[in-house]
Amino acid sequence: MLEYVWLIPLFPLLGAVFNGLLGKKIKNEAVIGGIATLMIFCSFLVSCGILMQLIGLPAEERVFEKVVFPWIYSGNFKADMAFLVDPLSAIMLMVVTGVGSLIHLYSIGYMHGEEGFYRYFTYLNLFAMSMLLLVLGSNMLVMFIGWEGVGLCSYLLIGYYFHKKSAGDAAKKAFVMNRVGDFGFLIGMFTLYWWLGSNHNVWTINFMELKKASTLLPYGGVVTLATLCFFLGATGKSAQIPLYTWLPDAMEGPTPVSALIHAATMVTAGVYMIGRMSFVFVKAPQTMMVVAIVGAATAIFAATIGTAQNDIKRVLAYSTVSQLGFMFLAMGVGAFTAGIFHLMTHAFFKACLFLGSGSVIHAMHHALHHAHSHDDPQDMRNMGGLRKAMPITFATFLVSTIAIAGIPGFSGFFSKDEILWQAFSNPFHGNLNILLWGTGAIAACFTAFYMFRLVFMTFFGECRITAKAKDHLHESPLVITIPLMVLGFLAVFGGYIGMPKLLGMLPNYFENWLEPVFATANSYAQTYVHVEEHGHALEWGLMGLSVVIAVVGISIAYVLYIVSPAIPARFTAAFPALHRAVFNKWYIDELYDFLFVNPCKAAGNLLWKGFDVLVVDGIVDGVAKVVMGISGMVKNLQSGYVHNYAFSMALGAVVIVAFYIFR
Amino acid sequence: MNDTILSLMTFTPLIGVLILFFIPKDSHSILRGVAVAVALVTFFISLPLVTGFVTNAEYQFVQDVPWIQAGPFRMNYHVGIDGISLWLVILTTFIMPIAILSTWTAVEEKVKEYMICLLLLEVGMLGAFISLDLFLFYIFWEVMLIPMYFIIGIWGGKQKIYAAIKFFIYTMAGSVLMLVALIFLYFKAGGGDFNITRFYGLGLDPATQTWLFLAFAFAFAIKVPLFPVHTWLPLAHTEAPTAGSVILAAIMLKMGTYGYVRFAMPLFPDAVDRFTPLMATLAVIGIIYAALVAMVQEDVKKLVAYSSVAHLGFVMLGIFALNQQGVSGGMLQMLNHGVSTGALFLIVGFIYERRHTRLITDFGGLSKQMPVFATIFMIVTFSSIGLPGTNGFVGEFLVLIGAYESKLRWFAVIATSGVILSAVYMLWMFQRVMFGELDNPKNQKLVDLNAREIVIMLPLLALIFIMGLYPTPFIEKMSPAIDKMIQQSKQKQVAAVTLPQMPAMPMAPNGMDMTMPPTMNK
Amino acid sequence: MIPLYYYLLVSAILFAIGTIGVLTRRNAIVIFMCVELMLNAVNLTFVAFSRYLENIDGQVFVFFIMTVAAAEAAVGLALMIAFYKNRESIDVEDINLLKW
Amino acid sequence: METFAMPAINFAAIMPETILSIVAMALLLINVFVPSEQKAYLGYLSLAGIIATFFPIVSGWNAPVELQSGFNGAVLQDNFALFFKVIFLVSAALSILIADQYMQREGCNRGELYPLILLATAGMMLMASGTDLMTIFLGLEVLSVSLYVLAGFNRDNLKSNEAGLKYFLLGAFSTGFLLYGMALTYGATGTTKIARIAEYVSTKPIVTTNQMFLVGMLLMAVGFSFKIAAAPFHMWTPDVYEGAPTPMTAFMSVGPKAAGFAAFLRVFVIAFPAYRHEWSSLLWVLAVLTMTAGNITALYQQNIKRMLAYSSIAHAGYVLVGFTAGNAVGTAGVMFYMLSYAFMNIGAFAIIVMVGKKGEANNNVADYAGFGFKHPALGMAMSIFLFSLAGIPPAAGFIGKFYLFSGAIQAGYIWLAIIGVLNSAVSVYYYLRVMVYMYMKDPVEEFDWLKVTPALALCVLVAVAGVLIPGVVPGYILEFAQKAVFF
Amino acid sequence: METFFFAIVALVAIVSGMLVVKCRNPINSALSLVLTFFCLATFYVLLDAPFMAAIQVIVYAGAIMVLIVFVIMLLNIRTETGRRYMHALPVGLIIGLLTLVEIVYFFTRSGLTGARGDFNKELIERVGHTELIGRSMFTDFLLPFEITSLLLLVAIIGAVVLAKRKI
Repeated sequence: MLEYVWLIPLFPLLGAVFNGLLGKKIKNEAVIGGIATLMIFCSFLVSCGILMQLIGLPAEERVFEKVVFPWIYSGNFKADMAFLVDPLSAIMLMVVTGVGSLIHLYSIGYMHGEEGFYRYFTYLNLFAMSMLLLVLGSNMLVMFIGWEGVGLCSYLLIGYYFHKKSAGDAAKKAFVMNRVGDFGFLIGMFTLYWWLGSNHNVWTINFMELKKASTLLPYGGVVTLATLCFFLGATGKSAQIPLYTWLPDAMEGPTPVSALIHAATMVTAGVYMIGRMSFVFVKAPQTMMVVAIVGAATAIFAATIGTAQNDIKRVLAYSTVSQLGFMFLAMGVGAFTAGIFHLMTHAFFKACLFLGSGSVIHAMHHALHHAHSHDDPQDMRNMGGLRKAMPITFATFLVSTIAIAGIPGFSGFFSKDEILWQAFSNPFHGNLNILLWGTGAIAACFTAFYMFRLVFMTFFGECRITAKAKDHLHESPLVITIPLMVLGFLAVFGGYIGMPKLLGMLPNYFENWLEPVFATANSYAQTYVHVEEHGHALEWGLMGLSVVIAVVGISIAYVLYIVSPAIPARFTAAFPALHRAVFNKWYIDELYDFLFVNPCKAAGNLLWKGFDVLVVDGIVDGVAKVVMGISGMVKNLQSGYVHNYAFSMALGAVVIVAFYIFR
Repeated sequence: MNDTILSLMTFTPLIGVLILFFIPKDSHSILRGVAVAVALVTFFISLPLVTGFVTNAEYQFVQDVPWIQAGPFRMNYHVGIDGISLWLVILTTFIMPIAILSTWTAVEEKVKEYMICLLLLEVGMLGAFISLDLFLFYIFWEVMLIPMYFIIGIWGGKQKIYAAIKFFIYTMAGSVLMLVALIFLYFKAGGGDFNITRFYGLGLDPATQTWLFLAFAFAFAIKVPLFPVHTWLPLAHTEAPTAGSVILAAIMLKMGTYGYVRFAMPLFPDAVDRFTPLMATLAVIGIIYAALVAMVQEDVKKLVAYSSVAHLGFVMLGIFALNQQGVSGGMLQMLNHGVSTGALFLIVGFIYERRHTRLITDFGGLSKQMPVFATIFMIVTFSSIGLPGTNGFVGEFLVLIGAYESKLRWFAVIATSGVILSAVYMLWMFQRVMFGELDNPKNQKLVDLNAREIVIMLPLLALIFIMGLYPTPFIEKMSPAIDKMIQQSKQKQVAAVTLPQMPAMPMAPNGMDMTMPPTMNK
Repeated sequence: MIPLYYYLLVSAILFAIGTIGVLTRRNAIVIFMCVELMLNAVNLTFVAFSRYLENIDGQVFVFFIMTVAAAEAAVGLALMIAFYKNRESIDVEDINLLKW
Repeated sequence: METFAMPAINFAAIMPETILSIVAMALLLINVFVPSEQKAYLGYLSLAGIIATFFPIVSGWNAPVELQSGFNGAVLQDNFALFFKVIFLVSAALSILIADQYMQREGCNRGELYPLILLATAGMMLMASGTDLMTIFLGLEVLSVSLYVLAGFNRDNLKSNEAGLKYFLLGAFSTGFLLYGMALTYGATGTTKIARIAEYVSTKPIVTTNQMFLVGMLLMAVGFSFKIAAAPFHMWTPDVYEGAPTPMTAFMSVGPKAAGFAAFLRVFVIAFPAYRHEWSSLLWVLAVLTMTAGNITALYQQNIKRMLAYSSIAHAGYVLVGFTAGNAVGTAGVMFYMLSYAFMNIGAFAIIVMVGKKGEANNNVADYAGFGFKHPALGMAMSIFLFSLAGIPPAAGFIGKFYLFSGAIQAGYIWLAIIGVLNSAVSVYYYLRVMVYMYMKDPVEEFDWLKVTPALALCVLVAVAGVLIPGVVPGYILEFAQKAVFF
Repeated sequence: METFFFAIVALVAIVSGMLVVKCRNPINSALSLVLTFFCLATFYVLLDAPFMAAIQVIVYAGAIMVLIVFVIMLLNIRTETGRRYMHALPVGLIIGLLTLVEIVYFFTRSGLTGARGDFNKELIERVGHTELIGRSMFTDFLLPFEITSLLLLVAIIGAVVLAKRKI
């Protein structure tokens, strides 16, 4: 089966090509959507096969590299089009193809009747293909294809409603921000390549070879530089501070896209990349610290913003940012497994949440449409009490929310708690740990708060739309709800494969599974940190604490939005500035416009009108003008009078002779 | 066959010109047909070059016949190609038919003269790429200007005359200095013939090399165009008819970079060593500068023009990195730029033909009206941005990594940030043209691309992906030649013969070993 | 016998006078006369040299110069007449149709 | 009384001059019987004479020295002279070809035209082959006097009168300097035979003791510079060229210049090797001044004849570059360039003759609007001439420039060469301007009056051939030029 | 004595030369030019060149000047108004004087270095100046002599073409 790994990206590609070329002819949505879903599902099956086969192998042999064809060979630089299968990529494969197939399926229902249906599925398949390349890439360059490819597809999908200006802007913003990240990625790659090559004559960008060669790398120094660059790439792709602003805007895209790209898969690429290169990151303690801090900061920062948003998807978007922050926190504290674990669980419940919101929006839209009302179907202030109207959506949504809030027994709990514990107990950052843990904890609290705020505003209380529209509210069709249910199920039980040893009911399959991948990294870690043992009591305590935190968050939400909905209003009235700041996302977009965008345009104008036109052309045309001017003057010497001519001749003669007198 | 194929290829268009002379000037379709046919024939003649090319550093398909023999001078008709010129030649023969096809409806009057100019242009360009004799090269180099001058000046836009003259004199000013340097070099080399291989590794003292390099570099820099002397390009591009811009961008600009790779650098290694920082600086400035300026352009064509300044900046950076990656990246980037920017100009031409405007503000939401066009446009845009999987990426990446591992590291870093900017201006333009509301009524009755236009674009699109996903054949054919070139450009010899400097003062013959003081009495 | 230099001096002076005349006079004929004066200065130089070098070539040259002067006089005056016919003047001030 | 030593008369040495003079005189007689509207036949006869003149020239090539020199060293018809004689003949022939139509149009087609041209040509030849200051001077006078007449030939046209008169006055003035120079040289060396001057100087320490010699050289330089229209002695050129009848302008822009260069070269290179450094630095300055003045001023011109006049000044500058170099390459360059210049310039003038209207009308650059498309063939010919003048390959003009500048560079005058090429870059502008009008402006005229007589067509054809063939395969002619170098 | 005579003649020559330039009326200029010519003729006699003196008088004073005067009469040219004359005078004077100064400067730095011939007083007296001239003209300088014929021919044609009323 491993031999056929190349099929995995191929299927979606075929789907994309098929739909791209023929989709316009085939009007039949069933065929288009069917083909697309089928293709991604095929890759899912292959991935399952591969996973099985890997499980079959002994732990140390679970690495397989497949060279498809040589891509760029130039001098000592070699980059094959090659795929790497190891436990890590296997996990990702499962997530991407699995969640992917569900969302494809969902989309068939959700996108029903959209014009450019085929375009949508082309892009979606294309995305799946790029994502799989990213995951499977056995060297940085192949990964980079995927890396940019997903960026491209997210550009296309965000700009799917291209006639909306906001969509176009969001798309461009997303791509450019990602480009900034890619800049980092490239520089990081160059640095590693060049340093290893010039110092140890190991010219490679292949992960496995790098892993072998990583013993040659020093601690800190150039590695810090390289890893920081890589991390910049990660922040771009995974919407971390400072490059997170594109993700909320990306909600301009169709909801399934948000679910697939901006929650489950693409945005986690950064985390995956760090995991993939853990052995390098671990060698740069400073970078680890930066990662951890940025992660924690993003987690709390985004969470705060999330509390004040009224657009259902935007709330989810910020929560995604925040959750990604958790993952980076995990990476930063060396808890790679936990990070990847959270990545997976998050993929489940966040996808479920997005799809749920999608289903809600779908319903709302439908209802408002019938009611000829122009209210925003995404604005939670228009919703409320939907639980009766759409029970399945409500149920799945609720469980996912509980999961993300971190209530024990749900997938989110295991992963997030693990991260918090590691943040507290990791050997890397010394006293910083408390801070990291604290931030994480508060962020978790906020998460619980705004997620339940969302649930309460959407599904509880009184329905705030016109009665006329209300009659048209009803549950979405099966093709939409089936994925919801599957994901809901996963959101609940997906976490059990990674249950902490502490609870000891099940072995931590997940950790054992990934252990070989991160072995090297951990071994490096051993060399400069000493892991001090923490008592179980402490761990228990913290676990309890995090539960309490979650509950607190939930109850606050309950108080504010069920018991006495008046308070928020009063609160905002009390602190208008604060609320406005939070509501306007701390004005970060404006800041960036002020700092980067406008200066660039200004510089462009200046250079163009100022330098190009004035200086360079000024000189060029100036010379021409001067010459013409001289010409105009010289020609006047040709006065037409004989004695002037004679004079010039005589003068010439005199001067010539004089020259030889005085020479 | 092997030794005549190059000449055959080069002068087939000339035969075409002769044929065109005898076709009545108002039977347009015949004229166009013949022109395209000739261009295609040329292309097919050029194909055996690829198949027959043996991958090594030698010049191949060489033809060397004495041409001028007078006094001390020996000029030969000495042509041949190696890995460096091979692909450029192919690019030329490949682009030409497309360019001619693109004018099918664009040019309605004076078709005959137009076609003649195009074919003459092809002769000039091919000749310049295959010449192995400096003098011959210079001849072709100059010959190229004439038809281009007419193409811009006669069939151009509003400012056509200004643009044409500016183009001509700018280039002329550069190349005449090159002529002086060329002659000087010749006498330094001690007469004989102008075969470039004689000039390689000629132990000139650094001072002389500096002067000569400057002269050559200036001429080529104008053609590239390198940062401060690029201002003729946007003008020429905007004013030229579509085919003109396509050829200008796709092929003629390459003359400059090719000149560096073939002449300026291998001939004067010491000078190269000395001027690398300067050239790299200019290249990098060009990248950033052009990107910034492109961002604020109102005219699509001008924007694309500036974008090609940026791309050529990458090329320059690559070739001055002077290592396998850098140079082959540069060479690839030349080809890529030829393909994608050529395609971009064609695209601009398409909408210009439909709307007779190129102002971005006049467009918007075209995707709705012309989906096929949108798709093609998008692919080309992304290839020009350098998205992995398209041709643009491979070249850019190799250039950057090459520069990074050479001593131009920091330049590489800055240049990489150009990658971001390129995304900004291209996507912004794309968005403003293709996305948004289709509000302008004129745009609402736009028709999508017709068969001919699609046929024009297809080969380019194909190349975009082929070169992006499987560049190996291109790289491996050129790499031996590039290795050789790097060897020549890196060697730093002390001046074998100590010769006096270039005279700072005008008069007083300096005792060049060539000077034969004439015996006055007879 | 008179030193050569005297002759040379005289001829030089005459030459200079001729030059001044050409530069200052307005009447084409007078200008031509001044040119004749210059030529005569040259003649004097030639003859003087040929005498003091005891070498006859110079005087032969003078002979030719005279011929030339005659020929030029003929043609020049003809030109002036032709010009005068059309312009009613031979003032060089008026010979200024062609300029710049 | 002693015996009378018969001079070493050798007609072979002056055969071309002889033939031309005889033909000229014959034409004078025939002229009487030819009605005024058929003067063209005289033209054809004179062409026949010119063609006949080619034979002694061809046969004289590489002739043994005793055949070359004659008249006690008054002439020396070596390859150098022969090459220049070819140039003169070409320019004369081409000018004669374009003369008739113009003269008809201007109503001054008088038969004396052709004898005058032939005699002028004879004068040039004497300048080129003269080795005695007297011969050179007299040849120059024959040339000048006939040119005065030719310039003022259209005697009913005020401009023509003016041109003739100006040329005459200034020419006479310059003759004064030339003669004074010769006189001083004679005084310093006691001979007028240039070869003997050099011998004598090489034996005696004249250079150091006798400054007179130097002044003599300088004043001769002034005299010759006037003939070749080198700045600052060039100012007569534009006026005369503009005023003179167009075919005569064509004629005198090439032949006399070439003759001037021939004499200039021979005298200075042979007679004044001792002062080589002095005169080469003098010529350096003159060259720069001439090129620059010519080109700069030409930029502004509206009248195409005047523009070409300035451009011809500039071209004299380029040729001076080769002269300054003073080496084999440079000198060969001078010869090759003058030859190709004959073709391209007279070709251009041929077109001007065609486009012009009666009374010197329609001679402005702007009058050429749309010409290129109204008359594609002529337009192309004109473009070829202009490109060649601008020195753009593949035209003879480029090869010529290449050779001239190569000479300069070989001699180490790098900066001179650089200034030269920059000048030619500047010159491109005004040549292109004509093409801009020809091709890029919409026609205002229909050019319906324009008629292409066989003679003109032949002239243009020959000119195009003479520009392109040497441009593409210059080898042979260059080889001749190399062989013609007399040192 | 001889020197004194020379000085007188020289003075006259120069003064009359100046008059040529000075006189407003062309006729006066012409006459003073004739005077100069006579002075030059005198010099030629002093220089043992009687033949030269003769043709100087005949050709110059006789032919050329007569022609000039005739033309002046023919065109009855009015005298110049002084404007341009005065205006150009300083410049002309400066240039002319500079020319003079320079030439003299160089004369003072040069000697009579030319190749000596056998054309001495004794020979002249024995053979006769005219014959000597004639001899060398028809032997050494035959070609130039022939060329003068061409020159004159050209002059004739020119004069006819330009000045003859109707052809």
